[in-house]
Order: sequence, then C-alpha cells, then structure tokens
Amino acid sequence: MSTSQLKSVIQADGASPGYDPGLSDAELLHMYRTLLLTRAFDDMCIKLQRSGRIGFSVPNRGIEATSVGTASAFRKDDWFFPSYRDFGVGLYHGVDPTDMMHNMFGNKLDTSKGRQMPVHFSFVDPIHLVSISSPIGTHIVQAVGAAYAFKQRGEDKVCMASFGDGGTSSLGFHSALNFAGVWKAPVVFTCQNNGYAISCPNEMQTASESYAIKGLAYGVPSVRVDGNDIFAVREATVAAVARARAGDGPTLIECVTFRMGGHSTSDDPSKYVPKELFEHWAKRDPIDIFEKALFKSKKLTKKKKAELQKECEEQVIAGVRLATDAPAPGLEEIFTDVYAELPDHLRRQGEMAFDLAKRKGSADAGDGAFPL
Amino acid sequence: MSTSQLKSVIQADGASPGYDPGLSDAELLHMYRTLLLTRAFDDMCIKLQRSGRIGFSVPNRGIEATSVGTASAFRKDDWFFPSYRDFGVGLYHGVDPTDMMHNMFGNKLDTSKGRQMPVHFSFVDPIHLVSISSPIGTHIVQAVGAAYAFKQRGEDKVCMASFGDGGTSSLGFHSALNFAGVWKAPVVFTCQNNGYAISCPNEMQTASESYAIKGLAYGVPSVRVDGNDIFAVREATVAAVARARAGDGPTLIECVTFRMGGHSTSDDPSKYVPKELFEHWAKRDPIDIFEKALFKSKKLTKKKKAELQKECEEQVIAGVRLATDAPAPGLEEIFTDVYAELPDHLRRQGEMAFDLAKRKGSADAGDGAFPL
Amino acid sequence: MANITLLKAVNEGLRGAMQNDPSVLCFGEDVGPKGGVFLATENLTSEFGEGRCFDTPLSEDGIIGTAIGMAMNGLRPVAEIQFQDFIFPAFDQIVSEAAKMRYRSGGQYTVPMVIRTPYGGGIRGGLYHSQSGEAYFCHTPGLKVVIPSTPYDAKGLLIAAIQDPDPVLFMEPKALYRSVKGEVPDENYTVDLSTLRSVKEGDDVTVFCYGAMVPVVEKAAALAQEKGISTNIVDLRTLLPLDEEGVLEHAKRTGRVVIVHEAPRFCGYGSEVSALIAENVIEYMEAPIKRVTGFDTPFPNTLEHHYLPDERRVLDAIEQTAAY
Amino acid sequence: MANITLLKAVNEGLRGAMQNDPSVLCFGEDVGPKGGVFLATENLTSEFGEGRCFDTPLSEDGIIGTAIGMAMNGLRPVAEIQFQDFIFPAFDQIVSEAAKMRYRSGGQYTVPMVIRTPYGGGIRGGLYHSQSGEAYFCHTPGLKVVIPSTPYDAKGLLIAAIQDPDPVLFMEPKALYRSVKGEVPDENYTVDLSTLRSVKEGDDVTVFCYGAMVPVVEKAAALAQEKGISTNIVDLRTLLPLDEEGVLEHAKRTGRVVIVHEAPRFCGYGSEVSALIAENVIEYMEAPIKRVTGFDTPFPNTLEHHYLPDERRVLDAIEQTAAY
Ligand SMILES: Cc1ncc(C[n+]2csc(CCOP(=O)(O)OP(=O)(O)O)c2C)c(N)n1
Ligand SMILES: Cc1ncc(C[n+]2csc(CCOP(=O)(O)OP(=O)(O)O)c2C)c(N)n1
Ligand SMILES: [Mg+2]
Ligand SMILES: [Mg+2]
Repeated sequence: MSTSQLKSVIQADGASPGYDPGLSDAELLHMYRTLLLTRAFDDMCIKLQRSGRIGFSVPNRGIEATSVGTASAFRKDDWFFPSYRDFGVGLYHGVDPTDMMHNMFGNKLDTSKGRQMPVHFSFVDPIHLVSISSPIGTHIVQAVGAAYAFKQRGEDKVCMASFGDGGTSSLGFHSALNFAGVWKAPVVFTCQNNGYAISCPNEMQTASESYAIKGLAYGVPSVRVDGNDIFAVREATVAAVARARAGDGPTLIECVTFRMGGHSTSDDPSKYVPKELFEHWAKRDPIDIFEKALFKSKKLTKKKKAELQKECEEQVIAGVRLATDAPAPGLEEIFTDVYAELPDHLRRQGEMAFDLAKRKGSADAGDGAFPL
Repeated sequence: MSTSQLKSVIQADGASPGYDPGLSDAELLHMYRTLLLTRAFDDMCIKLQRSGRIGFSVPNRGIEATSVGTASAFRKDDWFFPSYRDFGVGLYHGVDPTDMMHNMFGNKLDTSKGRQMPVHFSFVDPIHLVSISSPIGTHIVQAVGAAYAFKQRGEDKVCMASFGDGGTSSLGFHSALNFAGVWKAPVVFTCQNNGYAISCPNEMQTASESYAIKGLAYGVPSVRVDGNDIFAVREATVAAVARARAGDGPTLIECVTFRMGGHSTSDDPSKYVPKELFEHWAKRDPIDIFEKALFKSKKLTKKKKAELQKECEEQVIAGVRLATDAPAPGLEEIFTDVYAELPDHLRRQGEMAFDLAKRKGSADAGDGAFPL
Repeated sequence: MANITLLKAVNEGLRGAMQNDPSVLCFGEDVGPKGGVFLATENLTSEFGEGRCFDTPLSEDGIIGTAIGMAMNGLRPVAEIQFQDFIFPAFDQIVSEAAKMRYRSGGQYTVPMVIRTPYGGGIRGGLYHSQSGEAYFCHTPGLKVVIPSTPYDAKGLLIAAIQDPDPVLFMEPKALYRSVKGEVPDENYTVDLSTLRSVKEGDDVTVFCYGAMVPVVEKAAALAQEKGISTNIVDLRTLLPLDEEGVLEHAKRTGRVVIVHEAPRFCGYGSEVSALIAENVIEYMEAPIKRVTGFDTPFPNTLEHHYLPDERRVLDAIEQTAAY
Repeated sequence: MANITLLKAVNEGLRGAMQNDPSVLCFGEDVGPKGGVFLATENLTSEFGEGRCFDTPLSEDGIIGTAIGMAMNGLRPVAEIQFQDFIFPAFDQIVSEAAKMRYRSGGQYTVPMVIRTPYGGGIRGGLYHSQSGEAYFCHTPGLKVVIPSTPYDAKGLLIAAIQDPDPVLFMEPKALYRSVKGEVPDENYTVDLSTLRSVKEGDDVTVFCYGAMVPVVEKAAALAQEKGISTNIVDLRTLLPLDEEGVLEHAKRTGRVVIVHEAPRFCGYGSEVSALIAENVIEYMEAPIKRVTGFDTPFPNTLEHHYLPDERRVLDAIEQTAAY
C-alpha cells in the first residue's frame, strides 16, 4: 500500500492476473448490472433536468466504479455516509431506483418528504444510507461517531464515509480523521478524487503529494487506487473493512477518478476543464474497463450485456413514471419532523398556513384543515 | 530534516560542535537575558495571581527556549501571531515587560484597554505581536492571510504563527496549512508540543507519529526539533524564515518541549501528569541547557549571570509597581472600538451606563458624563 | 434530598442518567480524569470507565460531529463544550446538522443528544469566557435550548434533556455554579422542558429572565418591594421551544413588562419575548416593554461589573415601568 | 447610467472598487475563472489577474480566516461565501475574530473586509441553498450587516462596504439577482451604511422589510391600495447598525406596523424591530405589531412557495393591522 503510487488491478487487456475478487459469477454480474443501472439512472436524471421535469441533478458519469466497488466491500448492516456522487452504492445494496426517483421529484413518496433537493437521498432500508447533507464534509465526522457506537456496543459493524477531493479541505475531514485515529474507530474513508471541486482543480485544493498522504497526519493508514478500476477499489476497500471490523481502526482510500461532466446540471465545465482531460478519461471509462475484464474472463456475453442494459433502462423508466404520478407532499410536512412532537408555536403556524392555502385555493391544502 | 526524528544541537556537555548560530556575543547574551526575563516575568505573574492581585496567568516555564529561539530567527518587521505561552517573543524584540504587566492587571495603560483577560497581549510596536485570541487556532489561518498580503505587495516580510499541540486539532490549523501550501505563503508555523492540552496528553490528541508529520498532508515541509534546545529551535526557524522570505513557501516546525506546571493558574496538573514526567523534564530545563552552552563557550560568567538575573527581576518588579498604580480603564472603553465610529445605539447605551455609574457613585464614572 | 450547589446538581444529573441508561456517555475536552475545568464531570470516569466518560482532541467540530453520529446510532451522548464561547467551531454541526437531521431525513435519522456548556459572565473571563450566546441557537428550528437557574432545575432539566428525542443545548450559568445552593432529591427526576417557572408572584411588573440573571432580578425585586412595587418574576428556563402561552399570561397579568438577560440587546433573546407580547397582547400593555441587557459590545474584562446587568439596573427598569 | 440587473450591479461594484484601489481583491470558491456560481465575479480574473480574483480550497474557515489576516495587513479583501447556508464553518472566524479584533486589540488591529454571500429562497434550493441567516450576525457587535434590494443600492452599498473600516457582511438576495433591473450610474458611488430607504410613502400601515421581500411587499401594498389601505414601505437595507431613529419615526407615522422577512420568526430580525418599537414608541401603537416571516422550520424544497411569505400573506397582515 502506498500513499502516492496508484494501485490498479485490471490490466489494459482486461486481465487481472493474481487477483481474486472472491465473488461468484452472479455477484460479479450484479456488480456489472449495478454499474449499468447507475449510468441509466444518471443519464435519465440529466435528461429529466434538461427537459424541465426535475430541478437539478449531479452527474455520476465516470465515478461509477468507485461507488460500486466500495459498495461491494461492505455488508448490508454496515452504515454508509455518502457523497452525493454515489448513486451506485444504494443501487448495489438493493435500494429501489424508483425510491431514488421519488427524491429526484421531491414528491410525497420521497423518504425525505420533498424537503431536500434532488440527489439528497436518505434510506434506512435495505441499508443505512445516511441522509445526504449539502454542507460538504459534515458527514465524515458523524460517521466516526456512529462507528464509535458500534465499537462501544461490541458490534462488528463498520461505517463507510465517502467524499470528494474538495471534501478533504473541509473541517469535517480534519476532525473525522483525527478522532478516528485516536479512537481507532471502525470506519473507512473513501475520497473520490475526481479532479475537481466544482471548478477548483486538485492543485488549487491542496499542495500535498496526493490525497491519500493526508492520512499520515492522523496516523490513519492510507492507500491510493485507480478509481475507475472496480477491482482496485474493491480490493482496497475489502482490506480496509476487514481492518476496521477486526478492531484495528480506520483507513483512508483515495480513489483517483474523473468527473465526466459538469459539477451539476447547473454547471458548464467547458469554461474550466481542458478538453484534453475529458478525452483522456473517456478512454478510461469505468464500465468499459470492467466489461473488458468480464468479457476476457467469459463472465459476460454481448447478449447478456444488451439484456441487462435494456432491463436497467426499463427499470429507470418505470421509476420515472411512478415518481411523476406521485403527488406533492402534504402541506403539513413543512411542520412535522422539526421535533419529535409538534410544539405549540408550530401548530399555530401550521394552522395559519393551511388557512391561507385554503383561501388561495391551493391544491396542497387538502381540505384546508391542519391535520395534526 | 525529518518529521519524526528529534533534532538537537546543544550536547549534554554544553558543546554544539559544527553549529554556528551566526550571532555576536552581545546577541547571544540578549537571548540569554530574554530567557531570564521571561522566567522572572512568569514567576512574578504566578505570584501575583496566588496573592490575589491579578486574576489569572499562564505558566511559561519549560517553554522559554522555544519562544526565544523562534523570536531570534525573525526580523522586527515580520509579524508574529502568538500562542499565549510566548512571553519570550515580545520580550526578545523589545516589548517592555511593564507594558505586558499592564495587560496582566487590565488597567488603563494596557494596550487592550482592560478588555482582555491577562496574558492576551497585543502590540504593534516595537513589533507586530498580534492580539492574542482565546479561541484556539483561529490565529494560525489569519497569519496565512497576512502573509499573503506581504507576498501580494512584493514585500520580503514573513508571518510567524505559534500554537500548541492541541492547536493542531483546531480548524484553524487545518485551513492554515492547507491554504499556505497552495498559496506558497511566506509563513512559518511553530507547534509548541508541550505534551498536554490542558489535561489531554499527546496520545489522545492525535494518533499521528509526530506533529511535524502533519505537514505532509498539506505539502508543507516539516521538521521536529528539541524545543528545550534554543539553538535547535533557532536553526530550524532561521532556515524556515529564509525559505519563506525567498518565496519558497511555508514550513511547519514541531518544537518538542514540556509544560513545567499547570495549564494555567486555575489548573492542578498533579491530577493527570505523572510525577516522573516532571522529574524527567526538570533535568532538561531550557535555561540550564543554554547556560551550559554559554559557560562552555565562555560567553557567560557566574558574575554576569547573577547581574543579569538581578536586573531582570528588578525590571519586572518595577513593572508591577507601575501597573498597580495605573487606574482602571475609563467606563467609556466598554463602548469604543466596537466600530471605528461610535454608532448611535452605543452612544445611548454609554450614556445610560454613565448615568447609572454616577448614581451608584462608581469611581469609574469620572464626572459621570459620557465623554464621546 | 440534599442541599447542594448547581454544579453538584449537574454532576448528579449526569451520574443518575448514566446509571439509568448504559447508552448515555459524556465526553469533551478535559471531561475525563480531570473532571472538566469546572468539575461538572468529576468522578464519572472512575465510576463508569473510560468508555463512557472521556477526553477528546481539541476540536469542538469533532466533539459535536461525532456526538451526532453516536446519537444517530443508538447512543445518548452528552457532549461538553468547555466554554460556550468555544462552541462556534461547532456551529455548523449544530445548526446545519443536529438541528436539521430529523427534518431532512423525514424522521429516519434523529439526534437525541445534549450539548452541555457553561455560559455567561461574572468570572472576569473577558471576551471569550463570558458570553451568552443563547439567541444564536434559539433562532434555529430543530434545537431545544435550556438554561436552569436552580440546583433542582439543573438536575431535573438535564435528565429531561438527556431523555429527550431531540438535540438539546443545555447552557449552565457558570456564575451560579457554586454561588447558589438548593434542595435536590437524591433520585432521578425530570422537569418538563418547555414550561416556565414562576419564581415569585407579583402584581405590578412582570420580569422575564433566566439563568444567572434570576438571582439578580430577585434582589432587584426585593429593593422594589421596599419602594412598594410588587414584582412578578418568571424564569423562562426552556428558551426553545418557549412556553408562549405562559409568557402571554404573565405579561397580561401585570400589563407591565421588563425582560432581563446578560447577552447583548440587539437581536437578543429579549427581543423575541418583547415581540411575542407586542404581537399578541399589546392591548394589555400599560408601559413600554423594557429590556435590561448586556451592552451591544464584546464582553469586557476589567469593567465587567458595569457590563453585566445588576440589581440596580434592573431596579431602574422596574421602577420606570411601574411608574409609567 | 444603464439599466442592469442586481447581479450585474454587484459585478460592477466589485469591478469599480478594484479599479479604484489596488488593495481590493476577491476570492472564494469558484470565483476565479468560473466567475462564481452565480457569475457575480465574472471577468474579474481576466481583467485584474489571478492575484486579485481567485479560487480557494473548499474551506469557508480558511476563506474568512485568511481574509481577516489580509485585512489586518493592509488589503481590502472581498471574500465570497458561495451560499449563505455554507457560512457556518466560518462562524467562529466571523463572530469571534472579525467582529472582535478591533475591540480586543484596543484599535491596534482592524478588519476592513467584506463578506459577500447570496442568501434566501426562491430557487428550489431546499434546506441548504435557501436560508436567511441575518439574525445570527445581527446579534454580533462589531459586524455590520447589509442587504440591498435594488441594483442601485447593490452597487452603492457594496462600494461603501468595501471602503468601510469595519467588517461588513453583505448579503445578496439571490431571488432578485436576475429578476430586478434598475438604473445604475456607470461611475463609482456609495450609499451610506446605516440609513434606511423609504420605498413608498403611505399613511395607514408601515411595513419594514429588506432584500427579496421588498418586491413582495410592494405587490402586497398595491393590492392593499385597491382596498383603500395606504402602505408606508421601508427597506431597512443596513440591518446593523440599524437606523433606529428612522425606524421609530416611520413606526410613529402610521401607528400600525408589520415586519416582513424570509427567515424563521423566532428570534428573527423582526423581533428586534418589534422590540425597539415596543420599547420606545409603544404609546403610538394602535394595533399589534405583526410579523410575517418564514416558518420556524428548516427550509423545505418542494413546498417552498408555501414557506416563503408571499404578497397574499403580507396583504393579510396589512389588512388585519389596518382594520384593528
Ligand atoms: C461547506 C460547503 N461549502 C461549499 C459548498 C458548495 N459546493 C457544493 S459541491 C462543491 C464542490 C465539492 O467538490 P468535491 O468535494 O471534490 O466533490 P465532487 O463534487 O467533485 O464530487 C462545493 C464547493 C457546499 N456544498 N458546502
Ligand atoms: C476553541 C477552543 N476550545 C477550547 C478552549 C479551551 N482551552 C484553552 S487552552 C486549551 C488547551 C490548549 O492546548 P495546546 O494547544 O496544547 O496549548 P498549551 O496550553 O499546551 O500551550 C483549551 C482546550 C479554547 N481556548 N478554545
Ligand atoms: Mg471532486
Ligand atoms: Mg500543549
């Protein structure tokens, strides 16, 4: 393991000699399928945004192997504190893309009740995919606290936290690695180094030799892997999860990858990303790389590929249909979940809002009576 | 230079073969005298606190060589962003101990107008010793901004920032080293690793191999020196200042030393510092070490030592007399310096305060008219 | 039942909660072997072990951030911020995260945690060991903010805060730590959050206050009594959510209101109390609604006795309000 | 003179200030080549070079901390916080440091800096791209807080803020960035800080507001006019220090007051305006002092149109206040 050398597993010809992912054929295909599903979901969200049907999305293209490779290394009963560029993690562990689509539409069926912007998912089932927060880095240190809870109760579960290269400058990163190091908390930190933080390139984000090397400042072992090589990501993460589960403490994994698009649907990267970079990384598409490996080892056929692709696309389209049909959240959802119990002042404010909505003839007001 | 090996210069017998501090005899004696003055000031403050004449102090014993060695390496027109355990820095550069004593008493002659707690000095003359803040770490990143200003104007000045081992966990440390690395700012970071942050020992502060190694996370070159060896501190700091002045960017220096007392006059370290540690470090007193070097090289005689000691003690006693005699700040000083100009609402509040003080017969109210 | 200081009541509240529920744990800077700089966590490490009462690195962001993660995952953390003045590095975790987690996750994730912190003046602490920042937090939906003023309330409110399903900022008036004593039951008990406390009934002027200002107001009321003014004293004690009904009742009762706090006046907590009254029962008011507060300046050291509202300043306001 | 958007007026203000004074510089996340996520700093890097308009690492603490150091040492930094919601990691540097530096150093060190940040709702930004945090800062002596609502004020107040010797938080109503246009002189000019702006004179009800609520109140006033109610609209624009005299004058003028802001009500800025009035001119009040505000909840995404005060909600309050 090295903090500056880049570790790859899959070679140019698709071979990965000497590496055993420890997965059945079905599991390998599940990984592959998740990559396809992630891309289908991602492409669809961008299309929905372009056509004005949703307000916002965050392109995941290029990062898929980092997410899915990471996901493949932890158990369903571990907790995941995600970056917003992690569509693949939930999908790998069985989150229904339709449930994610409800969030993209902010409708009544969204687990966040339409309160968050699109791409800010939250699930407790089938996995704990912790409510995504916009403020960068805050979740990293929360993951350490949650990991401490596992340790304190003697459970063998771990926390995973994922964040971008920009995220390493945040306060949460500093506190998280520091506390995790001292507490030997069962947590794995995955830095998705995708070259940019919005328009800020790596060399303006840090003068350090790599992101992985930052682990040394906290006594946290670190490794730097090719983030477009799903086996490299998996290999590092499996090892880190094993360390954490064994009580040996945290690991920092830098996954070197590239954001093949704008920061979000509101961003135009042509203003600041040199065209050559996109061209270079287009040749290193993470799905292509894995496909080559699967073809080489005869786990995948062209026919199977086409089949899976179609399946994924249809699954996403079905989700869009359901999410479009679902109504907006009820007006009362502005006022619930601020506290476990609705306090008096919020009850009064809610009654006022309902009364006004009713007088305005607003659809959201239901029968116009505050239902709580 | 190494981030984990400890660099010393003065040997057990007082010799420092091969090291030339580049200082005249007078300058060497000034260093020595500053150590004595620092200790005299420190001891006096503790005595004043014990006898109830001031409210608070922060013992500097044990750290003196780190402060004075650092001070000796930068120019009067550089800026220093101090820790509160840096009595020696101002004293080295000609700050009058009486002016520091005014702060300990919080009187009218205190440059901070009695607003700050004791030990929170602020000077612009004879050096910029930037107003000390209680919140840990905030000044470290400010030093980077001030350094950027020097660089932007093409001046060859540098900023020095000093902080404790605990300070490395602060947000300011993380932001400071990160920004300084990226900007190649002319700044030198001195970490006074004195073993504890109040009661928190090094091993509960960080799991890293050393504090110096933390520089790697930011591409900031680092070095670890014996903080009780004034030449070792000076050597590292001179090199770092030269780098910064030459435009080559920041350096982190870890000075390994020990806090030979409580955190402050409110603290009882016997509850958490093993006695053996005090015993061990008592044998490594920084003044003793430097004295040995000076005796060995015949720069100091017993007579001169006694003379200087007396001089320093008298200087401090004179300061106490002046500081005791100075009156409290005028009541109006509650209201000034909030803004450059006194806004209306503060004028009204000031008038109210004066009126009340007058009716109470308070001495601070002067003639009872708000003078602004 | 024992006659103990407010500080001791806090210590007992923590101890009781930890005995009661193994998921409760205390941590922060110097709270372990040292027992905290004010000794609020004294002996908890020796009684409950290092896994349940321990020191942290010097990072409030880390303390609160990890506490949130613990709370989300089944623990009941009681995090200490050594002085309220040093809570600001954790401001983002408190206002952006702890306060909004339940809401943004649709109730899937919750943060039942307590942040304990000593606040306020009176110890010659200057700018950074004296502040009263309650208003910053009271403007943050999702938080609860509690300030006790008696040993009884300190223990009962603290245990209630620890049992509460939502994040509670528990601000302890350090000026009262050792200066007030009171009868406190030995066993665990709770004092309901969101109820105010009637300190003293009176007919002429109602004074709303909390924390370290309560004894100051009591002194002022005694002086007012000598001048024939009957003061109705209300300790708000849970600042958020506030018992608004109770406030309005007490305001109406006398038709004359004074609000007292240490924090600066401008956008201070007193402004909300005043605005509530002016919005709902202004027609009962027979005098201007006065505020007696710290000045709109940073907190000064040497002159803190002029900065802090004292009984004389409060008395002035009571007299003027009564005489209006 | 040109008819430009508020966003363009900000850009021009920055450009003018930078041309005028070589010590002015702009920085923050994505403010360099990209020109900021809203394009407020567009073309400044190409015009003034990378040394005067540049990107920073992703750390608000670092942005504000370094800006303070620059300001102490002779520069005039204009730091951008990408969304006001993300200012909280820098809260400690702002309230503990920038606001208190002059005071604690007895005037030896000062912090003439500007923090620019877009605030407020209306872009479907959910919890973290919509907040109005002005009250947090207005409770902080040593800061100035400015919010423009017109292109003319945006440029003039911004230049005044940059020239001001004290730290100024300059909050830009992002909902108005492109939706309002107005005549703006080409040359540099200043609008005095600490003066309010009379938007529209009227005799029945005074409405105090600022930022993105000003056009909402104007619409409500037009509707009220149809019902025969004459509304006096005041744009506070410098929230700290506030022109208190001016507020009291306007309040007395109609004896009926409504206060409007987007931020949550509890301990919001409106409470201070109300309390000021109740403390100083309550005898002129002929009706309860009403507040129309965001709800005391986090900021919701899908339902933001119900959360934000609209002309209908403001009209309700004006009507009720007029009819009282
Ligand atoms: C505290 C904070 N500051 C600023 C922002 C605005 N912002 C959103 S994403 C982003 C860049 C994040 O970059 P990185 O961590 O590399 O993740 P990536 O988007 O590249 O996956 C910024 C600056 C934010 N969300 N939070
Ligand atoms: C932000 C902040 N948190 C907590 C404190 C309380 N405090 C004062 S000094 C100190 C320990 C500092 O330790 P270190 O940085 O090692 O410096 P030392 O006192 O050892 O010189 C603490 C926790 C503070 N001043 N600021
Ligand atoms: Mg990135
Ligand atoms: Mg230390």
